[in-house]
Amino acid sequence: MPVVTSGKAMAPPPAALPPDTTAVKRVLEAVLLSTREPLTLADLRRVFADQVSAEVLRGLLDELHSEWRERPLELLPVASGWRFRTRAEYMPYLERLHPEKPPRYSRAVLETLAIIVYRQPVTRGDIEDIRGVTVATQVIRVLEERGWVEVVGHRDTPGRPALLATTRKFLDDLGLCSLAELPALEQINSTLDLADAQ
Amino acid sequence: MPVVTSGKAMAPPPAALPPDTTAVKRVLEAVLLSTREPLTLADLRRVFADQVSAEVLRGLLDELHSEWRERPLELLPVASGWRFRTRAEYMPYLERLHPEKPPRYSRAVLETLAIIVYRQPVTRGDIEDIRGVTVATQVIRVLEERGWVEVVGHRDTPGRPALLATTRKFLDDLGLCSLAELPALEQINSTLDLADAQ
Amino acid sequence: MSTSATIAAAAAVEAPVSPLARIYGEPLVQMPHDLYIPPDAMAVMLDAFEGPLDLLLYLIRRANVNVLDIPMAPLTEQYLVYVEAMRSQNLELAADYLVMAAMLIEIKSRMLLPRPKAAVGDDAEDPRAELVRRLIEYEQMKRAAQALNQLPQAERDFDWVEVWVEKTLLRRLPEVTVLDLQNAWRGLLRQAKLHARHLVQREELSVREHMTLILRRLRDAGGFVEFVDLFDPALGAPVLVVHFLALLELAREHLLEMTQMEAFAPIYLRLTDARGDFR
Repeated sequence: MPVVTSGKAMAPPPAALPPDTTAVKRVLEAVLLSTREPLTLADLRRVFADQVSAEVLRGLLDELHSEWRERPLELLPVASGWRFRTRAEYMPYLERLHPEKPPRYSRAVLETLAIIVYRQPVTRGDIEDIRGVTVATQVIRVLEERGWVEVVGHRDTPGRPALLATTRKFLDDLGLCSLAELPALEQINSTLDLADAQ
Repeated sequence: MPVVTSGKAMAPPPAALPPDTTAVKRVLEAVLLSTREPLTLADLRRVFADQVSAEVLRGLLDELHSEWRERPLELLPVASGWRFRTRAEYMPYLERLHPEKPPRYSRAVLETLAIIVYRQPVTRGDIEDIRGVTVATQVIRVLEERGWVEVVGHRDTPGRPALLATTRKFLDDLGLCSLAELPALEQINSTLDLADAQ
Repeated sequence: MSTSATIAAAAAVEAPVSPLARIYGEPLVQMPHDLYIPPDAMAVMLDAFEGPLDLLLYLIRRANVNVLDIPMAPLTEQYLVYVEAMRSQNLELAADYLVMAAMLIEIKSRMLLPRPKAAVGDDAEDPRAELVRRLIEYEQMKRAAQALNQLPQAERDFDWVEVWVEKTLLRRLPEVTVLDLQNAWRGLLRQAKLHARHLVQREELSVREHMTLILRRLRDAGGFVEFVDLFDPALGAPVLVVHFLALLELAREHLLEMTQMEAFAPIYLRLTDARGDFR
């Protein structure tokens, strides 16, 4: 097994652009597969000691994305960078290894989240106005603990209520680059037809 | 983007042995790539609801090992199971993302090295005379293993002690063409005198 | 009111006979059968609605009415039936439901009053406007929540990938700089007061380097090397001189042996320790 032994071998790899892009792609794969955090283009440039341009890297990331198309992982750009994830169809197998059930949220949590997502920044009072019910502290806490929602400030009204907004992790966890990628709000038909009720 | 619609679509895969082994291999990849801990054959059988025998799995793991031969990760059996790991040659790139402080040599090693550099060729006895303390075998071995110091002969005195000198690699690793590029000792001496005079 | 007929039909409210109960002063003639909930199912039903707006939306949907033209009387009646049913089950009724009940009754009352005439060209404010706005906004958020829930979600629908990195594969070796060596040497001098005994010159370091070069050359040759072969005239006079000095120094330290059979014969050199060398 080739063990990298000396400081020399540890020294930055050749400063020039590695001759073939395949080598660069292999390095990108190695780095992206072994890092849990999403990696930004700036991170990836650092991997190559800034010797590979962001444009080249972006092109290679797109190529990698295609190369992995038939494989069980997919390489995606999310809000905080590029990251590999398992494809949804493999989740049932993965779940057999992890007996802990993944979080499934109640309607209260989901509706609260939706309001924060589409109306941010909002106070708890705003959420209660829209939902027409008191919002339990627990509901907000669930979202904060997941790292999806955070306090981004306080409204300058009596009581200085906290303003809630979604985090980058929320976008990452939903595989999104920005809020603009979220489904648009539906135009509610003033006549609600029966089919909806089913 | 294909949207996974709900927990519903996630229904458990068919309990029977998936018809083609390629599908099984893809599942193995998905599971092994997304789990940091090694997975035992028992774990992997559980992934397939015990519908795939350990023998078949072992064969497929060997195939996967070969398929990944040219790739930046390697699939390895370790004591507690199978797991993917990043190949050693990619470590320097990964390192750039999370640089760590390099370790330091002890004073004993640095002084011994300095003596070999400036007084070469020297025997261990010479080094001990200068330092005034016994030189541990370990100290010399560290420098020899690093490839910085080697035996270039033996002094013709009782015991024929080995003569130590620095190597070409030492010069390379310090970015020097020749020892003459090192600051002259007289300079060091004079700065020392100056410093002592303060 | 034709719109109220729509909802009344949908809700299958029969013609009044005698009130079953009075709810908030409204006579309840018969439990609307699509709204009747067996008592033991009430707890489940309570959980099924996320609040008064959700319940109202449910009622409006069932009746398939235009949200912009809500028939307030039957809607209020049905809502109150539901709320009263919840209360009769001794369930802790959220204040939010009661607040909404009050709002519905208020709107219904205002609907009965003649609308104040607004300025020409202005639409009179419909008492239902605020309720409609809230219903539409809530409905929008409710659907957005469903849509969000359909997006693939980390840990539920996929896992992030993180392959094992074996840190020990990367043997970090200490780095040494020229400065480190100087400092080490300085420390030695200070400690042993060596600078009196070892007055070393820059040239001497070159000599020492050449001593090492010659030793290594002889070692690698493994036997005799001819004197002239040790010199490369191309390197210039200063190097040749240093090289020669190194040779003399090695001879003085008995590290090498020089032999010459007769005057002007070739001079041969070998390591002293190469005598009888079995290596």
